[in-house]
Amino acid sequence: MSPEIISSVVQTHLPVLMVIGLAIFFGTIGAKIFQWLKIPQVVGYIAIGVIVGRTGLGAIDDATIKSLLPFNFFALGIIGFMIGGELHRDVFRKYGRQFFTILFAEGIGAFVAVSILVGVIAMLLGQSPGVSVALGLVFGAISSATAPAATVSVLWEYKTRGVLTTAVFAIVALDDALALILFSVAASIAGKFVNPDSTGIIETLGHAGWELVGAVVLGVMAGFILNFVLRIVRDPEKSLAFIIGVMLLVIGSARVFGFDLILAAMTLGVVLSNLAPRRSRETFHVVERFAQPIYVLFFVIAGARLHIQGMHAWMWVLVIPYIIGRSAGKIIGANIGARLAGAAPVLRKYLGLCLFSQAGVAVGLSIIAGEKFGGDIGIAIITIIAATTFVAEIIGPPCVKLAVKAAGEIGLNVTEEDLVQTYTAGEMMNRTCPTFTENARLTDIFRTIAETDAMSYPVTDADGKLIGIITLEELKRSFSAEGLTDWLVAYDVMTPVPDTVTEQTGLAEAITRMREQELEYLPVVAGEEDAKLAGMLELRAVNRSISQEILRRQRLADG
Amino acid sequence: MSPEIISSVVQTHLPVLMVIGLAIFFGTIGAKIFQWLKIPQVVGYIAIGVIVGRTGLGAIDDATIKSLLPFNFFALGIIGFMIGGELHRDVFRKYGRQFFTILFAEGIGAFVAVSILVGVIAMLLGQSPGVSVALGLVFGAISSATAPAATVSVLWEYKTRGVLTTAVFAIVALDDALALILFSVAASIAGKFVNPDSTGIIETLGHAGWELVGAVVLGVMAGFILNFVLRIVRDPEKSLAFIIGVMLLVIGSARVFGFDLILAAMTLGVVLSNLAPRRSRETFHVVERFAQPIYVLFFVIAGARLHIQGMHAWMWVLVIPYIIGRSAGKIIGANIGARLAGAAPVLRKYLGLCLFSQAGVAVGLSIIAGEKFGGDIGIAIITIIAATTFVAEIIGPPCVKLAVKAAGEIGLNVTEEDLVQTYTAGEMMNRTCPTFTENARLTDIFRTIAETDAMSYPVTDADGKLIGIITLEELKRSFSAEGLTDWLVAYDVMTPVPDTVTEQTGLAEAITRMREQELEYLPVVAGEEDAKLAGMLELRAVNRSISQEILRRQRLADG
Amino acid sequence: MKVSDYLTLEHVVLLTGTTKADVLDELVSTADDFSKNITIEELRQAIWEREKMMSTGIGQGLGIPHVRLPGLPDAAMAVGVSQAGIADYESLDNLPVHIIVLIAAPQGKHEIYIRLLAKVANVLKQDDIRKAIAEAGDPAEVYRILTEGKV
Amino acid sequence: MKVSDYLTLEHVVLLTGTTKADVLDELVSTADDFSKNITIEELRQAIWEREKMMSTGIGQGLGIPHVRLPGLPDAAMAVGVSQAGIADYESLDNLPVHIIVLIAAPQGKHEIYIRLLAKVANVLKQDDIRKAIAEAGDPAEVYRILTEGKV
Repeated sequence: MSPEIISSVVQTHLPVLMVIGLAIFFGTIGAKIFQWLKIPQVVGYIAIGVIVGRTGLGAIDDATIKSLLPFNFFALGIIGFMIGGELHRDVFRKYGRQFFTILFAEGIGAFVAVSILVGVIAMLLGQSPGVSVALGLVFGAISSATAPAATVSVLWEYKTRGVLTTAVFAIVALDDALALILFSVAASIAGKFVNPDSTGIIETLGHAGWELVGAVVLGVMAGFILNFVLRIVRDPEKSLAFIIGVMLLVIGSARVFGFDLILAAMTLGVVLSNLAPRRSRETFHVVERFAQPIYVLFFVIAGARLHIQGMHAWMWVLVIPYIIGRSAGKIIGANIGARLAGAAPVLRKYLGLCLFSQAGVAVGLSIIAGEKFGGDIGIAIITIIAATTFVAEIIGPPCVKLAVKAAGEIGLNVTEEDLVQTYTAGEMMNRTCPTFTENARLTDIFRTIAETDAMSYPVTDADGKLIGIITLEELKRSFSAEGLTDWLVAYDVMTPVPDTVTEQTGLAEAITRMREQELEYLPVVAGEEDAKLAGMLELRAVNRSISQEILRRQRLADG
Repeated sequence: MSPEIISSVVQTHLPVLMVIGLAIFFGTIGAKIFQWLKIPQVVGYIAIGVIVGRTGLGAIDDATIKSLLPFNFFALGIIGFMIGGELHRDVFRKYGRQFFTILFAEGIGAFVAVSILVGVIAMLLGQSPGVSVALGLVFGAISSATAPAATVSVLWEYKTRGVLTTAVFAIVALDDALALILFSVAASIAGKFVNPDSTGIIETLGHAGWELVGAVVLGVMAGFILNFVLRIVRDPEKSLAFIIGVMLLVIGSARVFGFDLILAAMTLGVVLSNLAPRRSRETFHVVERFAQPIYVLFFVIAGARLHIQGMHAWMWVLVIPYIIGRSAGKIIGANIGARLAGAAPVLRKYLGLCLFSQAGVAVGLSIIAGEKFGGDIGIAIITIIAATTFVAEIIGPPCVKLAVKAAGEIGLNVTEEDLVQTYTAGEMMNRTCPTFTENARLTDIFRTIAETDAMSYPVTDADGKLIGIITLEELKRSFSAEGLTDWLVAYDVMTPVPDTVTEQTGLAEAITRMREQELEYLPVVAGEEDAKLAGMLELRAVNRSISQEILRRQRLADG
Repeated sequence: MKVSDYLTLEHVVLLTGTTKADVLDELVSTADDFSKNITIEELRQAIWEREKMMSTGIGQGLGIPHVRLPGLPDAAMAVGVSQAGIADYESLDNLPVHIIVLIAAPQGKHEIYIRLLAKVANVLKQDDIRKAIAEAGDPAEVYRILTEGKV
Repeated sequence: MKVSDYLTLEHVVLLTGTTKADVLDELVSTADDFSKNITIEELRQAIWEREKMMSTGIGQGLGIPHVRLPGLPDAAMAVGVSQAGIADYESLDNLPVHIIVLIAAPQGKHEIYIRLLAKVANVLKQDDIRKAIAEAGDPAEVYRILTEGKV
């Protein structure tokens, strides 16, 4: 570490840590507020970014954003990887044809709608027919892309599951590729209109092919390597470092060779989840936990990067038709595609609503187009796409929420831990468990126990107050008590109450207490000060109910 | 995102992602190899760093290292935070005086030994008495610092626990502060020898005070804020983003205001773990998991930064006495300190061995000293400390391992999951569980069950082959069978064998199978093809044994 | 729980055999409608496997062969009466067996199995009932006594 | 398990009282050495609490008051014999009670408690033993019969 490094760090790099810290800190607060407002958290992150970023306070400046770009690629890579993990072989097998049909229809829907609207308005604004057609084609191609990050973030937040969720994962994963192809064709044709000497269609198509095919090849190779390594290193904590290492290599290579980053990372995820479906589940889970703070920062930075100052008034004349054309094109396209493919009604009705998000790919393509056109038109393209991205990132996530809510897919992807959090002991207890009064005879106790399923039985006094428990474990001591069964009573064979909860106690806490005390059951009483028996919470029955509820939701989701 | 940003990224930033990916990927491999060689993994990370870094291939260049500096601060912050989490109030209460005594003794031991050795040799090398004294003082002060990162990494890897482990945590956490104070005094005095106009002792001491007091104040404030937030946001995954945010704010602020970074992060950890000892345990656990890939990268980069080219031969004449003096000073100092404080014998014998690691603080101080002296001597100071750091980082971790091994503290900090991994079903099964032959009468079964503790009993045929299980759950159906007990036999009331394991089956797998099938027990048979009963694995008994073993190790560790 | 839930008249027979093997065969041969999943041969083998462990001759002229069979849909019974008595049944009290009640139950319904066994045993522990059945000479009468639990 | 493990001669008394309350008091008053943790008053209350649920007069002139007390180090017994008989004991068979065996056990030793109860009940179910004890008139003799389980 040379003195120059030290001093340069003090001058330029230190603020970065502060910025990241502030971004994550306030981003999380923003998300919390939006969560209360029942708006997807991701909008909260982006909003905080907008406030502190270029559009707002300008606290996060271009230099900081620039220095965080590698980090951004990393976050995008993780998102791509996680999406890949959702695309199991049987999804392709079951829905492959449907999803590809819808994908083409919604992409081309947006392309056609935006091309026509923008082209016509450009002509009305006095552009030459050639430039108008070119602008229409370029905007149309850009409009076909959907940004996966904010979209899937909403799906994750609301723990959705079902055919709509699956379709959204598959389509946002793949329509960047479609957009790239459309753009390379459209840009070449548009180029010819504006500048007859521009690059030919074959060449740009070849370039797009390189980006896509290269990404897939890279992802597949890395997937096999990672799978091999994970088969050896089994400790999930150790393997996390390896996974992150491989993912960074994929992202880095993709950038160096100019491959599509998200597609490469996604392919890695697809390969891994299909090579070892069971083992890789833990892998994706570990990455998911790791990625939480990274997502926050990513979206805050995405918000900070949004920039809508310096818009000329006339540009808004194009922004609005672009957004309307794109949204309508996607909704109608998805609807037509779903009809053609004979897909489920929820796809026809709601899929288009989930595809409004627009981010990196659109911005990147606009920059390429801007450079191609040059001059005022070039700047206009970049600025207009920036503005539409701004709008799309704000309205996109709430629309996704609306769609999955209407489709009834919210909360169907919960884990047992999630579910446990939502119940109280009172809701899960057995109200009608067989109960003995303190003077019940052993004969009757044996008979009842033989006829019922429980393993523990509460004993109450005459007023219904809980005074003890009869457990099989203790009761079996009385098996040899021949001749006693007529004159021993519950009071003689019960054990003391180990612990109680009330009906209001959270199920999670009750389960923790059972685990800590190695109990199979926990009596539920009326109140902290009121020992009146309300019911019995039985660990096994609770587990069974929770599993059944999970299964029920999965069935509901999987139709 | 402007075009300039995109292009600048392509040129300068992309390699960073590749470098990070390669560093983590090969660092993990290096660690794996060293793990096989029974050398601490951290040496593997550093070795890979040395190979690819400045000393070796030069694949990680200064620009990359520079761009990763904020990341480095982040990693140091996390390490400081985690160390803080180990320092509970009762540690201070119980050992506070002892540890401070040892801390002073080992720090001053190294200071004195290195000062004298280096001073004398400098004079022998022909330096003036003034310069020799100055060099002695400066090197002495620098030598008192111990780098926490690599040291505690070894403790974590080998899951150590005990008074030595606790002492190492406390002392590496605090002796940066001691080194800063010693250095500010020594550097002022040395400065007067070399240059009578240099900064006065009061001023430099004031500066050190600002660094230390500021760090503590910052850490305490942040700790209270974080604790407040964590009391509201209870979901550990959500809270991770917040914790990282706050930590980054602390690290960023520390750098901006010139506070000691590690001390600030450590204070944050101490405050959090003492404000909410139970709740924060999950917090530290979440951060620990998150930090794994970050540690790998941190140590690889630390290795890459080590630089021992360009050493003049005469410099080695100072390197060797520095290392010898520092090691001997720490060992002897720690020994004397432990004697004075009346500390446990393990501290007297082994603590010094754990304090060889040297890194960031020493390098930073050498740069300050280098700037102060200027000229050839300045460069010599920086270069010599770089070389000694190189050696210390390589020999330090193995010495820590040696010490904790000799002290018998390895493996005493295991969790239940760790322990479960180390046993087989055969080692944990009950070999003498009561067993019934198929024709045992119900009368005898009831009597045996009343007299024994088990909840499930295997039933075998005449050859000892397992043919069924008698569980209380099913047997209780026979409670009402008055008049049948003389002529019903085990065969009539047993249930089918749900699953079996062999003695060689791993305990972890056996437990997983019990959990999946909701079994409280699992019979152990002689072999896959041999149904001869070997014993019973009882979930409750296994849990009890594991808990007892954990407790035993904790008691062993806590004396 | 009533005996009539599990016993039909067709499964009550007057036994003609004189050895345990013969009469158990007679009884089992009435059981061809217990389940499609189980052949008479399987039932016979299962019964003999159980008898090998301990004879089900529980004394007082009673034999209660009983088995659990996974393929059975529900518990089922068959009753045979031998006026001559089966001397080689190996009773606990070494007396010949006159009344044989075959009880078969599926694996999962342990409670019904045990209660059916207990019910039958308790009914037949009554001397008058036992005597009336042994002397009835008519399956319908045996069926009535056994299901009503009184002479 | 033997009765003599839990019963010493000092805890065998000839009862002079004629009411259940009186004789239980007599019996309890011998129990001051059961445990330092438990006063005689506590033991008495515990016994009465149990009696309220169902009288421990199990018939045939026997009373077996029994309690579990957390503070007890081990199971302990006391025996009282009333030649006159206690008419208000509320026996299952409404006959006066002549032999009262007090059994107290700690909370954790359920098995010993039950086995002790069973042992005592089984020994005293024998008419000759019951008769011999009731007529013994000497604590040492009562002790001998009860611990040896024979007249």
